[in-house]
Amino acid sequence: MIKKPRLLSVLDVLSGMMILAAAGLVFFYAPVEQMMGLVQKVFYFHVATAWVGMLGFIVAAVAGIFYLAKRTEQWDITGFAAVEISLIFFLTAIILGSIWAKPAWNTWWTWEPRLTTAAIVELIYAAYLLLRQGVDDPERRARFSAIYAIFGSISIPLTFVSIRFLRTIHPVVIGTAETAGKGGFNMDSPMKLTFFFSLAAFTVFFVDLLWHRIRLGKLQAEVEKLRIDTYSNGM
Amino acid sequence: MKSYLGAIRAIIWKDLTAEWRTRESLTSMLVFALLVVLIFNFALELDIQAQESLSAGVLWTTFVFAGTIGLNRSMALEKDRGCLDGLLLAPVDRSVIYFGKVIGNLIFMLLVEIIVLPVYSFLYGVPVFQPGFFLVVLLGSIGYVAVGTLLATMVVQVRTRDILLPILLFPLTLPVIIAAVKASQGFLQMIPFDEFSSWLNILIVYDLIFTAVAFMVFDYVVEE
Amino acid sequence: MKSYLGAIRAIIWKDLTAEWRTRESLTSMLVFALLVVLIFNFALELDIQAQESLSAGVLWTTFVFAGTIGLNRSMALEKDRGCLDGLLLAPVDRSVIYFGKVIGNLIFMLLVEIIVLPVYSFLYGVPVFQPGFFLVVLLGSIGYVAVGTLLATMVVQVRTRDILLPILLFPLTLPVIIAAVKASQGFLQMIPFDEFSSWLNILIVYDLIFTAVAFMVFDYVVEE
Amino acid sequence: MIIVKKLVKRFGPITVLRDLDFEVSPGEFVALLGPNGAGKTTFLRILASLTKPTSGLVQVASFRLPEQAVSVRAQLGVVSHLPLIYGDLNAEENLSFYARLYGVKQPRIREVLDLIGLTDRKGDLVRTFSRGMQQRLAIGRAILHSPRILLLDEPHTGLDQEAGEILDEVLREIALQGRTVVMTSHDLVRAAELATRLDILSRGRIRASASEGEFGSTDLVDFYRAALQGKGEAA
Amino acid sequence: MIIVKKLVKRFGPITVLRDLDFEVSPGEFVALLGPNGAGKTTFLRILASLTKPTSGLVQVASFRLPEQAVSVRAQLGVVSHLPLIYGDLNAEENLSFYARLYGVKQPRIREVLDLIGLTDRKGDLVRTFSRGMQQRLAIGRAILHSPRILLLDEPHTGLDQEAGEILDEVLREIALQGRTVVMTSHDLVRAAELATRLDILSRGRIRASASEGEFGSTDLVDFYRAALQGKGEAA
Ligand code: HEM
Ligand SMILES: Nc1ncnc2c1ncn2[C@@H]1O[C@H](COP(=O)(O)OP(=O)(O)OP(=O)(O)O)[C@@H](O)[C@H]1O
Ligand SMILES: Nc1ncnc2c1ncn2[C@@H]1O[C@H](COP(=O)(O)OP(=O)(O)OP(=O)(O)O)[C@@H](O)[C@H]1O
Ligand SMILES: [Mg+2]
Ligand SMILES: [Mg+2]
Repeated sequence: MIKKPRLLSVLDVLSGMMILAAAGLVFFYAPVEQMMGLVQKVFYFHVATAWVGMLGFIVAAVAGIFYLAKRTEQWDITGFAAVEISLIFFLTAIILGSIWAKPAWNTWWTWEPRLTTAAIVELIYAAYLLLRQGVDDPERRARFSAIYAIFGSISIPLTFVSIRFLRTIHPVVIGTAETAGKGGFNMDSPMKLTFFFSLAAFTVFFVDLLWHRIRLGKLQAEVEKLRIDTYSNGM
Repeated sequence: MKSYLGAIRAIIWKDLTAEWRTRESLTSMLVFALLVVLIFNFALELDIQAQESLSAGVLWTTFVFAGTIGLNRSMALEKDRGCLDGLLLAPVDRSVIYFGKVIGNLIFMLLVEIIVLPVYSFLYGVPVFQPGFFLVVLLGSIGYVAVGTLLATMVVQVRTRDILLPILLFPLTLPVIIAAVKASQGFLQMIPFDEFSSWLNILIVYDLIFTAVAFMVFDYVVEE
Repeated sequence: MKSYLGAIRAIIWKDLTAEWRTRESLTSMLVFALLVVLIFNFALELDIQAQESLSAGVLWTTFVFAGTIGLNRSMALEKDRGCLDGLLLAPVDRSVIYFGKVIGNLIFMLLVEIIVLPVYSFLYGVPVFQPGFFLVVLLGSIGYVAVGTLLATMVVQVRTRDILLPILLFPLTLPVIIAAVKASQGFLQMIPFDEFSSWLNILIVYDLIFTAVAFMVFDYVVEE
Repeated sequence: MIIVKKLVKRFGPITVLRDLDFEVSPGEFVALLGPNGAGKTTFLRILASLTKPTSGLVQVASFRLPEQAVSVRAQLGVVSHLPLIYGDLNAEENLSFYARLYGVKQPRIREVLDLIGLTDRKGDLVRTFSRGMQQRLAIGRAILHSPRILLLDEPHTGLDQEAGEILDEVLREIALQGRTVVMTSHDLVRAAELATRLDILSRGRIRASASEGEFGSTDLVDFYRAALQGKGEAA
Repeated sequence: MIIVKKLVKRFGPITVLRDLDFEVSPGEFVALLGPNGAGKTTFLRILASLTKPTSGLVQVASFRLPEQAVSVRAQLGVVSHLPLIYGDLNAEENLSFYARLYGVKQPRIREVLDLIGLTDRKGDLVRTFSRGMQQRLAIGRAILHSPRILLLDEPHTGLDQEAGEILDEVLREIALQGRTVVMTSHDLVRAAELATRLDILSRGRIRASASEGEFGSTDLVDFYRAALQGKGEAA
């Protein structure tokens, strides 16, 4: 058994507290936005979950590179864990976005590049899971998914590129500042603070989850090894 | 170097000879391409006006589906009687196998495009005969085949190989496809070059990145 | 009679158990279906207005492609270790094998449709929740699977099995698909029933004819 | 039990079987020998009702083929080049599926699993089995419904010492029970040990036939050679 | 020629080879025996550089695997369970394709075709060949470039009397030329006839090893049985 590290316990508590604090900031500190009203509060979580999603996919790609270089099971577990978690976060981002879209654009979903590319990124990593499922040999599975994760991360920048090159109603904040795009809004400083704090909170939360998931992966590997021994002694 | 190119040539020669025997891949790709055009037509009841702006999209969807068929078949042949092992046992660099297969697959895909384009142009009166457009077709196909060959090699070693290729390949190559569609649209609709030249750049950049990365990781795909 | 139904049940049980092990067919069909929806979107830049009239076409194209994937995989499994021969050697009528496979395939296809429809309705705001429309989906799927199972059985015995199925199946089932598209359009666009009821009739007639003919010729497909 | 008269089978321009005559009485154990490409597999597939003859009379268990194929099939057990089992089911499920098709009771499955020595691995998916383990299961599948006639195409392929002996044992027992066996093989010695008759197929016909007693293990190779060169041509 | 130390190979939870030690001197002819699922095929694939070992040292022709695989491959001829030839090319084209990959001259192709007895059918597509004919071609493919080391996985499978003798002849000649051979087989008698050493693989290791002279054909089965039961356990 791997003992639970002290730092992880600390991280558990920290991430829990930060998420709570972020929620507190969102609902009690940040002002209600004038044009959109209460729904705008979704914004903080929408962006934070989307960010964490992206982060995980990039972690997976990096883990992929390390796996191919080092060939240690640990990197495969890391990559898989990152994708699994991010897939859920990213889906959450899409769902939150579409909850927001209903009042903002008067529709749950519209086919515009950012949303479509977001859906496709989700599909890329759903395909990643399918690929893993199709391979029995763990070594080969690790290799293939590492490669696929690397390619997936090459495709992601398009989601950022797309909103810059294509006409879109999905707003661009990062990089082009302030009120780019229709329906964007100015952030005053309590909003900014809340925004960046929730980004930080979700990032810590992500690291915490990832750590747990990696530990779980390792335990599973351990259990498998125990099974090997009982199994082959039985033969 | 000479034997390096010789080995690549041997692989291409082998693929072309086998195809010449049966002409299965080419005819299937062609028939399927025409079918996709027809299905679009039926499902969407395209008329000439609508065509104008949709042509690029329809054409690339057609190429992409036909391409998957070709890629799938090409790698299935390698796996059939264990031939991929045969290739891997040969004392040549893995990149020989990769480039040999990429070039073979590209030839098939281009052949299909060369036939589909005039037909489409004839049916819908779209002005396809422009060097710029041909360049886009070539660049798009290269990017698609570069990744496609890699993934097909991977998929063929997987239990679910019958179905996995399009699922893995389509979303991954979307950057190339979107860029190709946009650039094609530019040429087909006679939009001023400046307005869509950035798409052409994206296309070239993605081609380079995809080919380079695919080439670098191919080793990892074929080792066991 | 009891053993007749028992044998059909055994075949369905076997397909479901194997699928339950891996869930490969279902997930692949699903992911592919969603991909097709997305690709349409990109290629055609559909907006909500355009959707209105195209929904039926897009939906059926999606089902048809996803269906092909399912059919292909289902028969590939039968051929894998020669299992089809195993079935053919069993002392049961050929129709048992045919109906067993048809029902299994139909279950998979309907499951996929059950998931895709709400998603699609969510994405495009199309009013899919109508009993009449569900009936059309069921009827269309039956016709498609009835012919598809027959052809998949045929294709799997042919060397080019990786690619042949869609090429044979799409044109052949076009009557069913067109009728299904038209009838679906009627329901989705709230057109008065009288105006498109003839399409529903055509659909039913084709279902009957296709199933009957497929049933009758299945024997010839599996003999060597 | 099996009567074949003037059987012809063509694949396009190639005539594989030409005017082949062949007869097996109940309880006989015929080993079908012959060079590569002689048509042994093709012939067995015709007897198994899997391939249609081009012309000629084929009668198995007093039913005519291809007309009364269903009645024939209930009497047949077949082992072919491929194992005829599902990779995504485990060993037990495979047998239990075929049991349902043949109307066989469940206890028989356990019996067969014991016989082929796969009881330990009955819960493992067949696709993880080695070649020989799959071959064992294939044999189990063929004898599941205790068929009156067994058709075996090189059944010893891939079997190890132990499994080969088990198969020999099973075959001897089956022969003792008065069942009929036709088996192809390239192993003259083994064939001679098991069979009550050796038939040699070459150039489309049975070129020689020797009953138990007529063949001593010493002149087997000579007998086989002579048959191929047409000296033993009796038909 | 071949040195293997502490080789381990796992497929997920199953350990197929554990701490296997194995050594072959130049000119030796080793027959690798063992029950179904022992890992013979896996072991040969590792020697052929087709499968990566989980851990351990593997050295073939004084090159280390998997690092120096390309140099190893030029020295290797491999016959596997599958024929490794293209169904849509004819026999001659298949050989001529591999000849180009191995840098072999054309006249050698005719020589090999003669040797395997397929000169008559050299223009026919391989997919119309019977199992045994494909196996013959597979052997031709493996010896095309006169490799210094031959790895054969049950090479007699499906071969008829004549082809089996041809193969035996080829193997004897190759052994005479001082080349090294490792062959798996389930046919004890044939293995003993051909090989200079019998190794028995079971439960992940070489359990017994006997050199020419040590094994007389009488106690072969005993020797094999004893090894399996761990009595011959030397390693
Ligand atoms: C790649 C994934 C995504 C990222 C990185 C992302 C990021 C963002 C950011 C940074 C904003 C704030 C912009 C601003 O207020 O100026 C925003 C707003 C918004 N997003 Fe997203 N988003 C993503 C996907 C989605 C999806 C899939 C949906 C819908 C289904 C969506 C719906 C919205 C809506 C409705 C707004 C508010 C628009 C407005 O203010 O009018 N987003 N998103
Ligand atoms: N589907 C087919 N199409 C064309 N020719 C075929 C086909 N099947 C078999 N043949 C040819 O028929 C002949 C007999 O093949 P078959 O497989 O019956 O031989 P076999 O006696 O079983 O040989 P082996 O001992 O090698 O298994 C061969 O020459 C083969 O090329
Ligand atoms: N890709 C794989 N995934 C999982 N298990 C595998 C894989 N390949 C082989 N095995 C397992 O490894 C073991 C050894 O298999 P291998 O094919 O090497 O046996 P073998 O000695 O060649 O047997 P046979 O004599 O039957 O050919 C078997 O238990 C098999 O189930
Ligand atoms: Mg045969
Ligand atoms: Mg083996």
